[in-house]
Amino acid sequence: MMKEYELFIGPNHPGATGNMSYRLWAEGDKVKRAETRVGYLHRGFEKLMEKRLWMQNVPLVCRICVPEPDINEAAYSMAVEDLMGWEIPERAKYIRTIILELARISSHLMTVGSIAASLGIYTAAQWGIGDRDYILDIFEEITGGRVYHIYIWPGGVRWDLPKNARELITKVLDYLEKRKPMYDDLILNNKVFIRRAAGVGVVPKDKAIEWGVTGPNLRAAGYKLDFRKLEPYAAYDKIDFEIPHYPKLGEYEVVSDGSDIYTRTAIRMLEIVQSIRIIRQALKDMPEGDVLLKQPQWFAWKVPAGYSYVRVESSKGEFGYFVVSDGGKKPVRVHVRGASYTHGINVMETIAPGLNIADFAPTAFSLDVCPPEIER
Amino acid sequence: MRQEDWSKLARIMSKRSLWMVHFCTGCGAMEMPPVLTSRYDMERFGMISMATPRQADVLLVTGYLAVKTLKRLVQVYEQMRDPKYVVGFGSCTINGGMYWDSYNTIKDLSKYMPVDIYIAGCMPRPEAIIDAFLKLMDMIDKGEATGWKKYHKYYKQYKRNQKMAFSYRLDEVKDIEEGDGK
Amino acid sequence: MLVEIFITMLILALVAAALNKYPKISGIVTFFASLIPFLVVISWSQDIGLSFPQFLKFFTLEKSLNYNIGIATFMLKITPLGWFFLLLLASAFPMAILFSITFIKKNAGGFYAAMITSMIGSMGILLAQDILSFYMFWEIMSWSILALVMRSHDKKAIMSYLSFGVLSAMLILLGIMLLYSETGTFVFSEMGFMANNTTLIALSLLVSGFAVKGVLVPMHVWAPYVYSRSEEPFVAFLSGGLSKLGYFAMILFMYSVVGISVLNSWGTFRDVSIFGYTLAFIGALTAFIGTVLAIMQDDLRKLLAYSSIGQLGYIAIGIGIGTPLAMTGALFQALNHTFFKSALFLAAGAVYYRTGKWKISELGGLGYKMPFTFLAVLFAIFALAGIPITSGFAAKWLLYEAAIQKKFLFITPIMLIAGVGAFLYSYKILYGVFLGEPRHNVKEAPLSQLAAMWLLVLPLIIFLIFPGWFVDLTSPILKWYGLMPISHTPYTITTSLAAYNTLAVILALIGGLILAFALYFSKPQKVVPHTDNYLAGEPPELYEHISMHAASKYYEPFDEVFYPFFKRGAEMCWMAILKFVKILGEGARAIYTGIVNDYSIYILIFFLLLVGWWLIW
Amino acid sequence: MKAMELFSEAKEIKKGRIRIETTKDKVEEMIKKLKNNGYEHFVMLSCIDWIKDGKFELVYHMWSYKYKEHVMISIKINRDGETVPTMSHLFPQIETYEREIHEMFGVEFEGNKRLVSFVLEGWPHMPPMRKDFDTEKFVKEHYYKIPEVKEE
Amino acid sequence: MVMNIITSILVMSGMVALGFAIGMLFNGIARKVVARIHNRVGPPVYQGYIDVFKLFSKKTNISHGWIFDLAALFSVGGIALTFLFLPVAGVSMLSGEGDLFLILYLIAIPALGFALGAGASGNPNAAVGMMRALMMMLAYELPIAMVIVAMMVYYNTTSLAGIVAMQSNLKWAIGIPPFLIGALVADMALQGMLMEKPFDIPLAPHEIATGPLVEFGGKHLGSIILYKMMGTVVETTLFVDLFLGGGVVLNVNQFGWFAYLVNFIVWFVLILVVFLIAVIINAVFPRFRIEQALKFYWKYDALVALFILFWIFSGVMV
Repeated sequence: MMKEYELFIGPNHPGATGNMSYRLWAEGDKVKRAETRVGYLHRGFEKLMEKRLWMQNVPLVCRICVPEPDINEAAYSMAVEDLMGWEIPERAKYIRTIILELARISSHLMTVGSIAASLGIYTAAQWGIGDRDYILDIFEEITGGRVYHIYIWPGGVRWDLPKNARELITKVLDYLEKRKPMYDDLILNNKVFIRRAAGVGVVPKDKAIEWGVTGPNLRAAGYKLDFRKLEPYAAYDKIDFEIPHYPKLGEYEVVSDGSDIYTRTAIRMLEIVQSIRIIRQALKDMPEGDVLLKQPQWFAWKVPAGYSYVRVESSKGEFGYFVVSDGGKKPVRVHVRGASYTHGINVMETIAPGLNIADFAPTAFSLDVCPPEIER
Repeated sequence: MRQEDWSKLARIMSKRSLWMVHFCTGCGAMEMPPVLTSRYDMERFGMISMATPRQADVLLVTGYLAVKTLKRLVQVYEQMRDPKYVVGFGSCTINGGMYWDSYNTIKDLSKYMPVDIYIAGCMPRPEAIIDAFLKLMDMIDKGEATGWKKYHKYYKQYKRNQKMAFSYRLDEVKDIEEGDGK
Repeated sequence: MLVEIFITMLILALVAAALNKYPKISGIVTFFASLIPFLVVISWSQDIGLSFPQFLKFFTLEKSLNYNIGIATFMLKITPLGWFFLLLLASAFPMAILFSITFIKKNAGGFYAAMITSMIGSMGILLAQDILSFYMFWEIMSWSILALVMRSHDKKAIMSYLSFGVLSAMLILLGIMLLYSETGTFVFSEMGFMANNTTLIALSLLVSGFAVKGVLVPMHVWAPYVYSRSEEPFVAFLSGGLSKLGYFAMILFMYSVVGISVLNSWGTFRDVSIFGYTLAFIGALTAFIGTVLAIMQDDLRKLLAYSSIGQLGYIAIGIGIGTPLAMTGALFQALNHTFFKSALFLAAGAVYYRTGKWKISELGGLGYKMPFTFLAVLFAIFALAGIPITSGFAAKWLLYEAAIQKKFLFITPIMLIAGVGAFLYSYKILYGVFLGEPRHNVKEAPLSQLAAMWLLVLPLIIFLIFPGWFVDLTSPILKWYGLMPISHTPYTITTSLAAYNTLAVILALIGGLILAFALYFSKPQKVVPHTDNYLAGEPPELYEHISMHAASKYYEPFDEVFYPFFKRGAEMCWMAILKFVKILGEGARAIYTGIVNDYSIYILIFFLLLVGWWLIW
Repeated sequence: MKAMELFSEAKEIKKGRIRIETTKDKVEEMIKKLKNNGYEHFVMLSCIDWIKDGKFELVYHMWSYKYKEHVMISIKINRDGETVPTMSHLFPQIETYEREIHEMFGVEFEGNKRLVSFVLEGWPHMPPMRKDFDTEKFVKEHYYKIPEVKEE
Repeated sequence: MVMNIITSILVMSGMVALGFAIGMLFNGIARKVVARIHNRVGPPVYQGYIDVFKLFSKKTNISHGWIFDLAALFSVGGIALTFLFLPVAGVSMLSGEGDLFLILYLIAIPALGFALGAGASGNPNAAVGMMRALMMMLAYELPIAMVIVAMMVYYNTTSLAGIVAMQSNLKWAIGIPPFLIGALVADMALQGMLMEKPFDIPLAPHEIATGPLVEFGGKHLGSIILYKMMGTVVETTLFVDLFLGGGVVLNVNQFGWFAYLVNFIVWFVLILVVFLIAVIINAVFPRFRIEQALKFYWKYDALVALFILFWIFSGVMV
């Protein structure tokens, strides 16, 4: 007779990070074994994209990762530009940077809120999601959509920023900077939070790269690696910013060693600060000019044959698009590498044994597992 | 008091205390947090999200449904207690929306479970969601939100359709066992 | 007449042993034999000053019996204290036998014979008025227990019982010898002596010897092994009945033989003798340690064994404090423990009888399959945990009151926390065995087993409503010791600190339930199986089997916090005692190796020789 | 060492992107070699259905944080009946990629013990990512043919 | 005689009804306060009444058998019973018939009933939640038991009504230095009793999907929620009775019905304040793990309580 009992975390469970499920075998209060179960959100994007024209795919790709859709648009556009051999206007690069960083802030705010909420600070989630809405307001002003923007296109961005964009964005950034100490008091400097989060759900440093951990989770493990610096895209090569990484956690006292819930949260909080800095610089340095390459016949593109792999640094980690073209009107293959693919399945399954049931959901939230990028 | 008065009172009360199932079936779930939190605050109307279907009154289908999710959704729906209401969220639940030719998503939710109210859009704005819920409250007040009765009445048909979708093959589904749902 | 009763029981024991091949008939014969002590107790009820109706007086028995042999006098006499404990044993004993009729299948004759001899020994202990007969019957009782423990064929259990039995016997013998050398007489009533250090040592030796039977820390080590390896009806009687003999002996020697004034002369703390205070503290410690260890167990019998240790600790607290409140509380706890622990062990036996499993993590969901067993266990657990739905609460309440009355600031919180700990392991039994995922398709326990359990649970419910009746029962004892019985009516008990009205509780509970019911009834409802549980939306039909019973390592976080302390503590205790005991055990084994089966016959022969010797002289 | 220096068949398709075409028996060797030479981040395993040639192309993507180089090792196998040895012992996440490709394309990976269903559940038809699986036709024959619930 | 009984039964049922009403109101107030902390409007304060009414008006009720049903009965019945044994604003309904020990054990009746129901559903989430709930109980009982024993010894009575009577004329226990610290210790324990963060471990939605409540719905959930709501009133009243003189400010013999009115208002304000402190702490803290809670109570809280015990001990000895 089985000694362990089974717990399902998800799909219909507050501790599930979206529509996915973890099947846990537990004994007492300890997880013995875990299995990630995905496929609840599978829409067959890659199949659908093979059936659509290059341009028709733009509205499709942004649906792949819901909390941060812009990186999909950016990566897809960059892949197409790469195959086409286009160089996009300078202003468009800066606008892309601004949009991507705004998206990063909104995603991080939500993630930090969810991590805190999964440990019980619902106030943090309420604040985080409430403040994220101000960024969505900016998006609405710029692009017309709250969540899905379809703003970044192959060849640049759809249209220029509105006239009052600078004031709007600066206002929100000022507000966020004002709010940050409150978040710190509530979450990262909260003694109970430190007790719960430090040293829990550790991704060991020596295994992190081998397991395919990327993004903030990798930086929390102690690597100063960021694709915005390694392979600069948009306007990141012209902008000065820092990569927060363990153990340089700035004002947060280092209470843990390595990538645990606490450091992962702290890194995200610090990245928000850096994003604010990037946006301010981009707004200042942004040149005037066109934002979109003049390309006739949007729907009759023929993309030259070839292989292209393009990666962007999303709020969750490396987000890659592998696009293969045979010179036709439709892509042969678009393969999306979501950062959660490794975080959600392999890393979670490996670090789960020995975790407390109470710590399982916070660990999943702090790795920022997003199921739609796993199964697409 | 007469029976009708009681049920009228019960309807008035239950419309102001709709508890939702916490189930993000699709990308529409992204607009649920803003609706529930400080910006739009649905708790003003007594709406909160509950952890389990046993405790809840409203099933919110937030977006496209993979067949695998539909199985779970039916399970969740049947575990809820009457009266229960279903809200279809986004274009995908109406006709498949963006994924009209996807092999893995169902195209019309009302074939598989009774939907009381649909919200159009991809994705619907929070204001639209609030409006839909207020309409649902209105319907409950008037006694028009009778999807759960419909599910009992046409249980066999719903069950057959669900089975057809689950098996991915229409020819395999022949007979459906008796029953009237839970 | 007393001799005839002993001889009748002996003959019935022989008959039972002879009917070895027919376990059921043997059991029925023993059942009749087991009723004799009960009848005897009832018939004595008036003699010790209780106003029972006349028709309960079945036959007249002489109250005492004296025989002289050369150097000493053997005296048996019924005293209020002995009567009370005999009542407990005599009520638990027939239930254990009734249960065994269906339960014991292998080698039943020996089992029944040994059970009866152990009862004879206990009767002798309770009636003894001099040290020699006390010691003789004590040994008879101990050896017949050994015969029953031998039946488990478990080396660890036998060895631990044997070594602790020998230890206990040695301690008692030493104490007796010291007492004799001090006073020059064997008869209790003639032992008027001074308060000096020899008496203190003698009393300490005796009490620690009795503590082995009464499973007080640190003498408890044998109990979990023996309780968890032997047959259930015997364990029920051992834990429910025979363990009380240790406490009986403690009361006897502390308050009858030595006397309260002598105890007090060794020093007092808030009007409680230091000796008593120490005993109370050890009792509190026992309650706490037993409870904590019980929480950690997975084996149902081991859990019950540790919970026995925990609950028996309360009796020691009461005896130690020694005020009328405390004594009443201790006796009440002894009564409750006899009934609920016997019932629990029998229920565990019934569960084993149906499922063949002892591990809590392997059981589950029997509540719907064995509803009457479940209800009996539920009531027994209410009594154990002290929930005021059975008499269990009154006993604990009296002890708390007694401790607060004496301003015992440190014992009371320990008692309280041990009481809360009892909820934890009680729920482990309830959830692990009777609730949760149904895993066994079994029938309800046989009628005789059910009857045994329910007859044990019944007094708990009666004394819930009328705790005053119980106080009536104990007032002769208090009077005998020159203490004032506590003030009471049938359903209220009043102390200097507060009052407790059971009728108010019961009526309010009924009122509350009516209120709840009014809110509750009317709507039709649908019963769903556990397979339709909330599994975070996963449909169970997609899986072959989803294991949903979380009973394995149930209090795992608790274990994690406490295990380091207790592991070390228990280990050290073990090391110290085992080393000492191993030497004794080796010696004992050298004598007894080669005897394979059925110790009871040897014990019987020994006993016959003894009785013959006694009668001739 | 950089990939260009390690393998003669490597060719640079643009800055930081290197493509190696090889055969399936050499793959394990290559990945091991790359892993030991600074290409420690396994990015992903991708599959392309070249239906006209009757081939599947498996692409192993690896990245070196040190050299900032992305290597795509590409092998071609027959669409039907050809198995590929698993690489999941080299990087743990390859197991999941192989599981997905097995489900979506029907490629068999020898030695991978976990080729159980991943995204789909009870899928009775051809693996859906193959080019000859027509999703539009499937949708029309399946979902649109499920009848509406008729109210009497 | 008969009139007396009828009057007392009426008074008691009235008080129980009042207790439930206040409990539901508290639920609404708590949600409103938390909503304000969250920067939102929040539900109306009467939301608790609507929720309970709705739960009892659900059409079908799904049960897991008769043991499951026992839970609902015992929890509502048991908590009403406990409330009757508390002195409320100086009005002692049955509090003369039992003492503080009885109350401590009576609170266990609804908890045990609830535990039975949760276990009977067979859901592992419920079992884990119940395990945590029982361990929480063990954890917070130690400090609170020490403080209560200290008070009993100090006032030389075990009766709660007696303790309240000793504190009349505004000689509240909180004015005595050891019990001022004791009140803080007990307030920490109260946080656990009320299952508010950082001690809401048994319910923890993100971990075990509301734990024991996982299978409850409809009237079953309604009963349990009633129990929880009344539980807040019972536990805060216990705190107020112990440390704040039960809210008695005016002598009933002197001022008559006016004193009752004033006392009730004071009692209500006091329990509201005690409850709101718990709610505000709840809003800004994450929850502990269960072993951390155990360590917190047994290490820090119990140590302070032990200090109080020694304080009282030395006082008694002198």
